[in-house]
Amino acid sequence: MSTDEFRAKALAWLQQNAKPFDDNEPSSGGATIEESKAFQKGLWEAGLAGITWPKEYGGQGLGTAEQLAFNEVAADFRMPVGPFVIGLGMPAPVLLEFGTEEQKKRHIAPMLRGDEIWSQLFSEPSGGSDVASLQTSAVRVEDGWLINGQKVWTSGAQFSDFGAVLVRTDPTRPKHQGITMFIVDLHHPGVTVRPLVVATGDAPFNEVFFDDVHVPEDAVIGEVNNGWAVAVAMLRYERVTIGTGVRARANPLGYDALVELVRARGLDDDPSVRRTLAQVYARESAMRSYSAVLHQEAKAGVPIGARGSAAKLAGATFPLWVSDLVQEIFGEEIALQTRDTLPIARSILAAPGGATAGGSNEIQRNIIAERVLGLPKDAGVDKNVPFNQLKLSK
Amino acid sequence: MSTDEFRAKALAWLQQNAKPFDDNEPSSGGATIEESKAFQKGLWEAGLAGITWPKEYGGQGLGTAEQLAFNEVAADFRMPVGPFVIGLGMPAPVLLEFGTEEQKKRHIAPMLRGDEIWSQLFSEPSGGSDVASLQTSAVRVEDGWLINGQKVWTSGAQFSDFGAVLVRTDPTRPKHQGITMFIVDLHHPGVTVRPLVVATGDAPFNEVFFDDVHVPEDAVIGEVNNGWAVAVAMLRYERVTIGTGVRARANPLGYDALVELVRARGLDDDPSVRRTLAQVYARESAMRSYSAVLHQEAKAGVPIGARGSAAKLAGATFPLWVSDLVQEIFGEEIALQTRDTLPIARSILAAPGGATAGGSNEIQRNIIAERVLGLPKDAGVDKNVPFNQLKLSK
Amino acid sequence: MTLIDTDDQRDLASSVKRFVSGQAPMAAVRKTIASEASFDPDVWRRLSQELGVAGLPIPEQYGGAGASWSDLVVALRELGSGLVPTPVLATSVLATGTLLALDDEEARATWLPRFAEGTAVGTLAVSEGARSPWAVADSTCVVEDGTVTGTKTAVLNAAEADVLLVTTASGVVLVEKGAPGLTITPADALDLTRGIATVTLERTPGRLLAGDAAAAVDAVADLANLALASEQAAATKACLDMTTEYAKIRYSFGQPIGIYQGVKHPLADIYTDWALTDAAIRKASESLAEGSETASLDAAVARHLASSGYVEAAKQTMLLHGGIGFTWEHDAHLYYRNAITGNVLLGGPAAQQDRIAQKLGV
Amino acid sequence: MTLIDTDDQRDLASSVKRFVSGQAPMAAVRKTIASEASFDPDVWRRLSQELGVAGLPIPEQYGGAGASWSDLVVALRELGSGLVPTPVLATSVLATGTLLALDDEEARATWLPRFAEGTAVGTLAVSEGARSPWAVADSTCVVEDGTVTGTKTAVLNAAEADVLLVTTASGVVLVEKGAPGLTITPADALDLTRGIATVTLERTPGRLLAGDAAAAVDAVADLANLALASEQAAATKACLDMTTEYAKIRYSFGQPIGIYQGVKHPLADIYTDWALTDAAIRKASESLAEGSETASLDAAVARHLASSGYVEAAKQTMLLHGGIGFTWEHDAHLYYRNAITGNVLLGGPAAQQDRIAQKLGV
Repeated sequence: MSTDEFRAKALAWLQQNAKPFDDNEPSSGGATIEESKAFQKGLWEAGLAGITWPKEYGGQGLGTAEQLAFNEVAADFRMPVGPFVIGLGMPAPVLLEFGTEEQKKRHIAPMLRGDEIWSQLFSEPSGGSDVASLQTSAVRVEDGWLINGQKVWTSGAQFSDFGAVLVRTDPTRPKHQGITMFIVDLHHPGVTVRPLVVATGDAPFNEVFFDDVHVPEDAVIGEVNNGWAVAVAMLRYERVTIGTGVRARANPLGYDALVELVRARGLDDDPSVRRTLAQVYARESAMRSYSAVLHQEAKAGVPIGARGSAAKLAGATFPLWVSDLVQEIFGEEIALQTRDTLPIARSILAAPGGATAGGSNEIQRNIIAERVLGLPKDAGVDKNVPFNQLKLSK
Repeated sequence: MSTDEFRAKALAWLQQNAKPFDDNEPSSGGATIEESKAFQKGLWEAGLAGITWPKEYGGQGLGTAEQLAFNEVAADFRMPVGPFVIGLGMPAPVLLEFGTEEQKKRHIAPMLRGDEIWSQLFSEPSGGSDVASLQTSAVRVEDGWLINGQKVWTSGAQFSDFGAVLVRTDPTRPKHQGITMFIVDLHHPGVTVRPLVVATGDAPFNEVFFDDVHVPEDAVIGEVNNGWAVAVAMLRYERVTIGTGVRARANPLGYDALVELVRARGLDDDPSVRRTLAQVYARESAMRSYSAVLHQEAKAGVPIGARGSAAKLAGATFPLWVSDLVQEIFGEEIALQTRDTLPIARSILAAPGGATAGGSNEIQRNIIAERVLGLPKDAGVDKNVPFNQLKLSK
Repeated sequence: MTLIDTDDQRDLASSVKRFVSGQAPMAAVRKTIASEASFDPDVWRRLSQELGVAGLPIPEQYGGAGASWSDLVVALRELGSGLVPTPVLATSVLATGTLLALDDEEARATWLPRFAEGTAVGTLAVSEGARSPWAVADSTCVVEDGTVTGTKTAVLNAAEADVLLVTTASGVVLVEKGAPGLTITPADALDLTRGIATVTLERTPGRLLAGDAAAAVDAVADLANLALASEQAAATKACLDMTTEYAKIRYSFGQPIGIYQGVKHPLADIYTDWALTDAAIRKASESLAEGSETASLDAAVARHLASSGYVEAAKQTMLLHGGIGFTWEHDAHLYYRNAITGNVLLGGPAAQQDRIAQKLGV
Repeated sequence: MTLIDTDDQRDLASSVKRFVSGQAPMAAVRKTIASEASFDPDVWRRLSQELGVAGLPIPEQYGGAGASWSDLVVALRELGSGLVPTPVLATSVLATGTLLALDDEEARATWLPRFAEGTAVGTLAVSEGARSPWAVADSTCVVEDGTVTGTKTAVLNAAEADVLLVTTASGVVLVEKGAPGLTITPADALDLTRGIATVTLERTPGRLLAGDAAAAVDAVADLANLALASEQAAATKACLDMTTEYAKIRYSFGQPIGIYQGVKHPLADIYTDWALTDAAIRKASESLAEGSETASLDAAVARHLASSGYVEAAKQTMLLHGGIGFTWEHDAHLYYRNAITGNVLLGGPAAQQDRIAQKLGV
């Protein structure tokens, strides 16, 4: 099948099975888990899931050209695949890269078929941007390991079947060298998932507690005490996932949404409001252009390196900046959270969290300074010290 | 004589001998060195110089009340004492604190009488905010020391008779422990003073080169290798000197000057220009209020500690911030440097230098964070290493 | 002009501070937030009766302490620092300030004593939307046959108010709780520590008060600016302190995060802006107390700096706390909500700058 | 739409880069600055004749390369990076763009070939002050009896121009060097690398050119925005690179200053803003080359971001270099002067935002 034929096939299936994207509808979809599972199964049955992945694990064994063709076509459809984004975006490629033959056979196809939902469990309350300071521990027991501790900021844990969990397996080694990644069955009775309410009042994440959770020996992804390398690989996949933009219209702090409200209030006559909108448009438009440049460079084989951090930093600081501007434009309406301005107010409250997810702005600035500009790395005090001798947050 | 009588005496003398301050005149005075010397001599003869200093060294032996009374009265007069500000503000009090009896006898009275002009020579090209990394060296020779090296950012060196010069006397000790402060006769043939042209095109500072400059043993202020403590004391006096504000009208980037130009152009009808001016006024006014608060607290015996650094930081960032705003207000006029906007353009160019003098903004922020807020100090890598094993700028 | 607290003010501050930590700590504030009420009436009554906070600016003849506005400012500092939900801004600043600035002895004699003892809540219904936050001469509220008709937005504590002072083009109208045609619709307020409502009046009976309404509202705007600024600067300082403490105990990469300049420098900037704002408030407070001709200007300057500085400080508090600062459990968002609300209430940033320019005579 | 340089553009860029480092390095720029001239005619002639820079946007029929504006943008990047003083903006963008957008074959045939070979300098005299930087319909310059009378400000390379295109309410008038009544007063320009002058015309003979002046000037504004943005973004990058290199070799407290977050973070912010700006310029460049309907908008966006980002980067370059960055000897102030000038020239920040809003249809 040629790429064009593949594109046509994908388009035909999507037209049949998915709703076209509508900029005016909120993006949050609203499909149930069951609907998502059914959709994912359909995708797979149509040969549209795991496009570039090996056939032996349930993939389609096709090339990048087909993947790009699918992405292009799919951009116009609302696909209720939310619950699978993490699993297929991070644990699955990591399993393909680091997993044993058995692990790949056991998990990849079920994920593609929509039968298994996965989470990623790295962050801990005391860790923040310093993920490698994690304290959740696993000790060797007969037939495997016993995990105790707590993870946080876990998306989708409440409906996930498995988790890729990063755990400290040797506290006498320096922090990066005593970590192992495990496959954990989240239905295990020792696992407690609790919704985490955030500043907006929503609970988009979970806290996950591990209380004597037993996992077998073959639950290790990669090697024991080599989990940091696996995690770094997974975080690289994460950055790709985060980089994928949301449609502009969906952002209440974006130009499209703001200009609509401004017009509805007749504020488009006010020169300073017009100038503010111009600034918002300019930066938003440049962020889009920058994403496009990085995309085109990636396609052309130019290494992107750590430049994605600049996109992340720009994306994170944008809503924080617009937060101030909308207060000037809409004044008390923001505080009253009217039907119109409630989404704005919620986005303002969500912006600091968004800036923190995937590494704080400070971390992004360090990455840009060190890896893009080549400035010297801070020597660091924690690189070679045994973990159990390090100072940690309580 | 009561404080009120003293005040009256000071006022009478100033009315006779000094011109009242005129906000509309540029502040730069324009007196010659000879006129300044004569004025200073007159001040001293009238009993108005060295008010709180001991009589035995030429001071008046009076109290803080008299000093404050003088300051109050003097604020309304333009006094051509520029060349003496540094000597009387920094080396003189340091000599009083650390000098030998002979040094005090030899130098304090001549300074007060206007016979000796002094400079302070600490900064070096490779040092910046890290003053203690200085490389100008003195080696012991018969009958004293031989100084070689270079200082920079020296005010008034071209008309100074003496300098308080900070020099490395033992490079095998850690950086703070091998420094000595010397009294150097700047008329020595081995001393070369060269004007330093800055971004504005002016040369308000000098570079000073020392080429085998011999100084006698008794030129040491305080003790050999204890010069850093002396320097710290002097820098404390410097901060007091820098903190003394310039009149608002004299600042082309201040509200008073800007509103005049705005009115002349009829821009006061433009709401965004009005708002910009409001912001400039607000911050400038708050800076004045903060200075007043610190003054009143100091008077009331509340320790100011490092809070002066907040005043310094605010004062340094203010013109940098207004620099952007005036470009919005006056547009191409700034680039054309018309008669009206030339002072603005020069102030814009001078602002980064002003922010750097007396410690960069970054250093001020560190001081505020560490000494006011109590955040932990960076461990530092250079505290206990012998100076000649440290990495230095070229 | 003295810019440092007097001994009496220091005493007042520590009494209120003690009261806040004992009777209205953050745990109690969260309880109030979780309840239907927008403040704890018991806390307000005790603040008024035991500490005399409500009556500070009320003359002795009406049962108040007859203190100066700068004393109230000191009390507001402590209340603002702890985000204590009270009707102090509505009652002791807006309603009291309006009654004192108007010339209606009957209204004063009726309401000020009750305000002072904390048994009645008053408020000023003045805003008619973001673009008209201080509507008087341009008000669309109409007085006819002893009734008032119109809509007011962002009215503080309207739901709890025993008396509403409603600005109209004809003057200030006094409307009592439960009057016919009076509808109060609580807003889904961003700030969880303030009760805010929209008030509609449909031929609601009310009494037009004697006095120059425009002048009174202009004077009250100064009081509101100063009062809000005082609350905001104190809350800014609370945010700064909270974040500084956190930066000392939170470890990242083996060191407390407060050792990194990426944390130090924003905190130093917040401290500097706060220090300037605090000084500006002290200046405005004294100007108002002394009746200086720059009082309006100084109050607007203080408010402008306090509002914008607080928004920045609260935002940085959320950011520098990382993930934890983004949780509902953490207090950072309570401050951020309060900061944004204070920034846009009773005239947003542009209105504040316009007022400075106006008072400067630009 | 391709947003990365073509192979041809990469070649062009490296030729110009080589030329700059060989023939117009900073030492040569400083020599030009110290001289009376505002650019080195020899450098301009060679740039035009050996590298064909001047003629890039000029159609082949007039002796140019007939390349696209995005090719000129690539060359401007290299020239802007080194602050090379040339009349490229005046001649190849403003004058050439105006002649191409108007409809006057005679003027094109006379001047474009000379522009292309670098033997004539042209410019556009359009500004009538900060509030009227693109004066056409509202111009106060008057055409009468084949002469033009009025004053133009901030005219680039007016002193060296062989031909000035003067906008008037009646259209664009072509005035030649040395025409009677033409007075050129060089400004005491902040930017030491640009020649800028005020031009007064007193019944100066000139020829009214055929074509829609308003439309032509609007089109030229896009070209100017893109061209300036390209120079500015490149100079921003030069500032960033210079400061980054300095931060690696300058030691303070025993470590290179680039290790401190207080230095790292502002540089990371400058990099990020530059990266967005560079992308916006690539977008605008393509939009213009393709004749996209968003071309004006994209060009204004690019200019807005480039101008403000450059001012910030140049300011930080001075600051992060400490005392050394404040000396005349250091290049930082040359960039800062250039940055400020580019920010206010041909429409300052507000004008740029207004243009974006206008092109957005807000």
